[in-house]
Amino acid sequence: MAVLSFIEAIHLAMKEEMERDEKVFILGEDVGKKGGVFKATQGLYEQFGEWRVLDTPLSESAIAGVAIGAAMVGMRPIAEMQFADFILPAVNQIVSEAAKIRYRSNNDWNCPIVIRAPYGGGIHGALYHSQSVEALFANTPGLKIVIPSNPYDAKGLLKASIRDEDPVLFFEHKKAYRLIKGEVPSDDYVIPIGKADVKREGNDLTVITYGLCVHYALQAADRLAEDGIDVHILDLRTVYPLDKEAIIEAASRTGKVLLVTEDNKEGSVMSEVAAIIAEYCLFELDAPIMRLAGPDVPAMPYAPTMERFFMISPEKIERAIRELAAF
Amino acid sequence: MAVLSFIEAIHLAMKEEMERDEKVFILGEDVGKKGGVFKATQGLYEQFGEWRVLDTPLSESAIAGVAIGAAMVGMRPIAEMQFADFILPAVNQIVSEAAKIRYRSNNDWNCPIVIRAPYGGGIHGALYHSQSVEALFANTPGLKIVIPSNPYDAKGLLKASIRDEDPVLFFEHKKAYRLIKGEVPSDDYVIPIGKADVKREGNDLTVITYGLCVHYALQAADRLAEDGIDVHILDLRTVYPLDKEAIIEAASRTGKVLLVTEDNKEGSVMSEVAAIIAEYCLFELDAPIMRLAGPDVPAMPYAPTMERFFMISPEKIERAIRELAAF
Amino acid sequence: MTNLHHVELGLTDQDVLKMYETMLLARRLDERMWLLNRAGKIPFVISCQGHEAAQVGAAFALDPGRDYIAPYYRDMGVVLHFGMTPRELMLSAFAKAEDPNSGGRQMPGHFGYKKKRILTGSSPVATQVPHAVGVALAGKMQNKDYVSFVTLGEGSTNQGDFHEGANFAGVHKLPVIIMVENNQYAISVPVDKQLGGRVADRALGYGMHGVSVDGKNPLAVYQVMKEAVERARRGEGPSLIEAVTYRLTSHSSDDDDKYRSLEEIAKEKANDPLLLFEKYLMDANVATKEYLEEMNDKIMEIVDDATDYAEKAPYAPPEHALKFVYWEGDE
Amino acid sequence: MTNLHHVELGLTDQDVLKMYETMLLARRLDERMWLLNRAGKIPFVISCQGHEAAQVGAAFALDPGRDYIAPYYRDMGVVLHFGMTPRELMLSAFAKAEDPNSGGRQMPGHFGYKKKRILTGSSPVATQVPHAVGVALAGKMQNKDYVSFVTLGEGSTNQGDFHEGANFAGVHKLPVIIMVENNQYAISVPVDKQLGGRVADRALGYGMHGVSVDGKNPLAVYQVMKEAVERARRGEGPSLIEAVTYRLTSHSSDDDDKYRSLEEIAKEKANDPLLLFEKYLMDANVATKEYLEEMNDKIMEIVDDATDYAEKAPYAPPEHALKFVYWEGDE
Ligand SMILES: Cc1ncc(C[n+]2csc(CCOP(=O)(O)OP(=O)(O)O)c2C)c(N)n1
Ligand SMILES: Cc1ncc(C[n+]2csc(CCOP(=O)(O)OP(=O)(O)O)c2C)c(N)n1
Ligand SMILES: [Mg+2]
Ligand SMILES: [Mg+2]
Repeated sequence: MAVLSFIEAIHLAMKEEMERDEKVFILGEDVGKKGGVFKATQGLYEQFGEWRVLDTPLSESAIAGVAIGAAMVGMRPIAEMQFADFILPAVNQIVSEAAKIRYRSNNDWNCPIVIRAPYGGGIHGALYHSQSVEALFANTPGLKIVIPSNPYDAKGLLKASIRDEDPVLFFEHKKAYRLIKGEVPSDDYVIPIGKADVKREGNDLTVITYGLCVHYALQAADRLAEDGIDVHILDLRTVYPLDKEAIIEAASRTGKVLLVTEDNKEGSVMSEVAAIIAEYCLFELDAPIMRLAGPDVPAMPYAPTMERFFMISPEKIERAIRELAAF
Repeated sequence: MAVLSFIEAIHLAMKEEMERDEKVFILGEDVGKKGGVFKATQGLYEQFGEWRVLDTPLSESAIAGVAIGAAMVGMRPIAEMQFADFILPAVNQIVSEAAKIRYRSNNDWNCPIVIRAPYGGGIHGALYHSQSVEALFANTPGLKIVIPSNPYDAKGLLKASIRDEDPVLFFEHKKAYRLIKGEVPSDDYVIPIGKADVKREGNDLTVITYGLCVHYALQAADRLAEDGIDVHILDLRTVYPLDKEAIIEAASRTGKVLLVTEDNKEGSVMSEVAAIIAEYCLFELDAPIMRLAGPDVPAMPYAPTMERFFMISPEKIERAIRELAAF
Repeated sequence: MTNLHHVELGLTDQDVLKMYETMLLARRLDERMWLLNRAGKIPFVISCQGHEAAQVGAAFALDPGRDYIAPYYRDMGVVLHFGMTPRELMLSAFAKAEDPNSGGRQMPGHFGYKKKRILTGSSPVATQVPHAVGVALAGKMQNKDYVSFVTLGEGSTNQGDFHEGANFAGVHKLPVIIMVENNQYAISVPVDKQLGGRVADRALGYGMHGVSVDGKNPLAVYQVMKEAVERARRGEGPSLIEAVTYRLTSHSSDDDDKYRSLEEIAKEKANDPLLLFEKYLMDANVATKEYLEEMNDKIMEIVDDATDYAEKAPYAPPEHALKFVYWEGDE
Repeated sequence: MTNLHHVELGLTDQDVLKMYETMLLARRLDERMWLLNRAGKIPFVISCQGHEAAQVGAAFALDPGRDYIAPYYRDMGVVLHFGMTPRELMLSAFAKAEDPNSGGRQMPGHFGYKKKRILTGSSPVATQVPHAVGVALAGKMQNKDYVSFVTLGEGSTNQGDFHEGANFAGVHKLPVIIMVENNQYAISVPVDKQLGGRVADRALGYGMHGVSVDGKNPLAVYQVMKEAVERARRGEGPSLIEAVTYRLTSHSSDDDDKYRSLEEIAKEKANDPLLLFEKYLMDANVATKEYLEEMNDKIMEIVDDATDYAEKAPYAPPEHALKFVYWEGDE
């Protein structure tokens, strides 16, 4: 089994799906000749030609809207937003259109699109190349939001997203692209959307998180294991709609829950996770539900001092776990 | 003291503010000659002239963006979005621009705009004239989101919003416009943004809600009082950023909490309210935190059967309270 | 009317009678909906009155068995030509379960019917423009020879989505035809407060063919549409057609229409496209007054039948609100 | 260069020397930033190289004490003319606390300086167009006679915000000048895959004045800008100026630039606007080679000073990240 980086896994999933099904095509800014600003689509233009790896005008709303139109008549578009921050001009197409097409037509039409976008910070991207935007969409029935944490999941979840009959937002942490490597089988596996995954079994305390923070939480857990603190880690993988059962099970297992997101704290995906726990397994808890998140400021600043202040790190997670464990 | 309808209170607040400060102006679709599709601005075009009550082209992103530009150089624009559903083309201007202008310029520039929009259902508005969109914005530091529940609050909060130094989204339940009447002083009072308000004191159970649902909760509480169930009602009034202290106090007071919103349940403002309670006063609770909300479907259908199925009503609140009280 | 003659356009007498019939059917259905609204039987109407010539003239140049359409809320004339039946339209007006557009979930005017190649539409204006472009892109990628037709109001051409969609089509020379039904108002705002320039002039900036046409004359609209369809099928790219007309009713049943003078409306009613076309048909000896009256009588029966049928049809049950958020398996 | 002469445009020898000086200063600062980036001292550069003539030519037609500007990320030439100092630009490149644009919060190129009438900018392209229109609207409402100037790249004119902002300005005849710096690429995508039509042709659809100009010649840009400014001040409404040039560096320090041929770049480097203008100044006997070399030496000292100053300046403390989300009281 090959060891691939996160972005190589993304690339492989697209390549395999395009080989499998000629209805699958990619569109976005600089995805063609340049192969994407992060090189996720490198080589695909050469392999599949310019119509299947289409460089679009600089218009996110059109990228989403054109993808929606093509999907309605049977194509399987994968739209790339260059940075998650730049999905915002396309919100109306995504929320008013893609998410509501099946429902509003009473199941007559559907809209199988995937919108991929690199999110997250810690790469000196400043305010507009560092944001987590999932919460903005995580109140939109009709959408699914997938955020993988490692190369294996990335490949399997992206394939599942491309084959899904409904619109999927697929966010990839840009710091994970080259940082995180892992074994990725070359066979055609898919990982079901909507299912969270236990990334580490433990009995003292539960961490629920997603994306790059899973990687950080695993690092923190390894260190804490040396001190006899046994951490259970649940990777949400799909942040909307949430996997309630898995959340309830993970929270109940240890009775102490730390929720971690790189997003701003108030109104994040973790608010819903906390609400689920408080609704379904409140009496299993031995401590208040703790959230570790970005501060409630607009976005991550550029200067390294302030960027570090904002970012989640293994150290911050470790500190929070120690505090909660001591409760 | 005059008894005014909700929309008359909104109208009065704008009129008084425009008389007080000539930097205040209104812009939006059909706000001028027509006086707005709900007549909120009726008569203002005649009183203040076409430049201060400006009919704009059908372009929400420009309405927001032009308002932002004018606000940066000292004006006090009130932008009307014809329906909250149609704020979505302006999300990029609101989230990327308005909300971040002070922060990104390190306090050099600021953006004192108000964006008003009628939200909510129960008026045969179908999918796109019924939505609650507050949750989409309620993860955006730099923004404030105000949703008043009665005419008195509407006037005082709208005046505070217009005088605020930062961008405020101001959502008005369109079913409340003519349904809800109340005494509104003719003097120049403001109600501080960011403060929740106890609308009914009670000792058995706490309902936390906002907007039209406050009205419904009060109706339910009156009926329940006859059966000896004494309900405490907290009106959030500002749904972002939330008034943590007031939430903690209201939840702790009775130990049983029902959160009510007309929005879809998953990822709503009530998720954050639940998370705050679970974080700060978990051990004061005697029952799981219950949420009553719209179902997780894209939006309210047009047919009366399905619309009623979606909408919150005093009866649904009453039933939920009885269930929680019996816990 | 101009001095266009249908035979010169390659249309038979039967063709223009069919055009007229569809226009009249649209008008009568629309009028009935207003009555039903005023009687408190349906909550909402948004009207095609004044637009029928543009709609039917344009639709006639398309092939309903092959082409896709992304109509906007006034396009009753377009969807009738594409095969939506009066009963189906009335089911939608009454929000009944059997409505093929949305099963009663959407307001009337929010068309959609997969079998008939009518894309599903929403309320936020202009979002359908990129969709139609996407349909055209899919056709081009798969070497299909269909045309994608999309309409919107002139006010709605000020939305970003119009611009982004039109430019995308222009860059890739896609077989899309955008028809703007310019009825002089966007609710209360007259066109000179909506657009800095003229609608048809926007085509240039997208590298597409642009033309303004008399939208009250179905033959004139048919002519420019036919040319646009031919260009599209030949791979010569998109077109922008501005069909100039006037809205004969208020914006919708919720609008008091106080922003226009009664004189202006009265003057425009004298140029009602239906009256003009009726006169044309008689002048051209295609039909007599009696023939058209008979046609009207038959249409009224159809309208009555559709109304009765829809009024008696059931609503979807309340819990149906929970269905079809996501895929629930193949049927 | 065309046969334009600065004296005929009402410019003195001092004026054109000042123009050249600002262009050269922008170039040298930009080059230094690349060196600092390659040396690992600053994380990011986005460049003005190739745009200096358009930027400085345009800015020269404005009044920095009166007019507002909403520049985009390449506009170092514009902001230098509006009074931003080399030290300030370097503070921004190093993300230091004293940076007046953002206190080190934003990437370089995200300009903003209230005292100097430079609106604060963001990364999502074209959002500044409606802002500039709003500034112009505020001026018109208050009977002020300033002009609002906004720039963006040609790819960015495909955003909805360009369209919506331009149309708003056209409808209300606002004193806005939109200059598009058309450098032939939006990152890797060449202009023929970006725009269906030509940039300047978009003006017509907004009812505004549109013109395409040689963006490598500051005098040509100055000329059309001056006319646009005069129209704006006379209340004759907005203008769209397309300044045609070429991007001499890669898109940014993160771009490998493999999508353009080396021949193409080499050819364009021969038409570097700085070289062309240098030649013009010498041909017109405004300056000798020695004079310009001396000027360059002085500029290099300024660049050195700015680099040293900024490198030594402190970062904002970590907790400063929490400040200024909302109003915190008057200072
Ligand atoms: C994005 C959006 N904003 C506002 C509205 C409300 N609205 C519905 S129709 C309309 C006017 C449309 O005018 P025009 O495009 O000229 O079409 P017409 O109704 O005149 O045919 C408006 C403002 C909407 N549907 N969508
Ligand atoms: C809304 C948005 N989408 C994508 C980007 C990423 N991006 C930054 S610059 C750029 C290309 C801009 O091209 P152009 O407008 O021609 O300006 P140039 O850089 O060539 O001067 C892109 C795609 C962005 N900043 N904003
Ligand atoms: Mg119109
Ligand atoms: Mg460019």
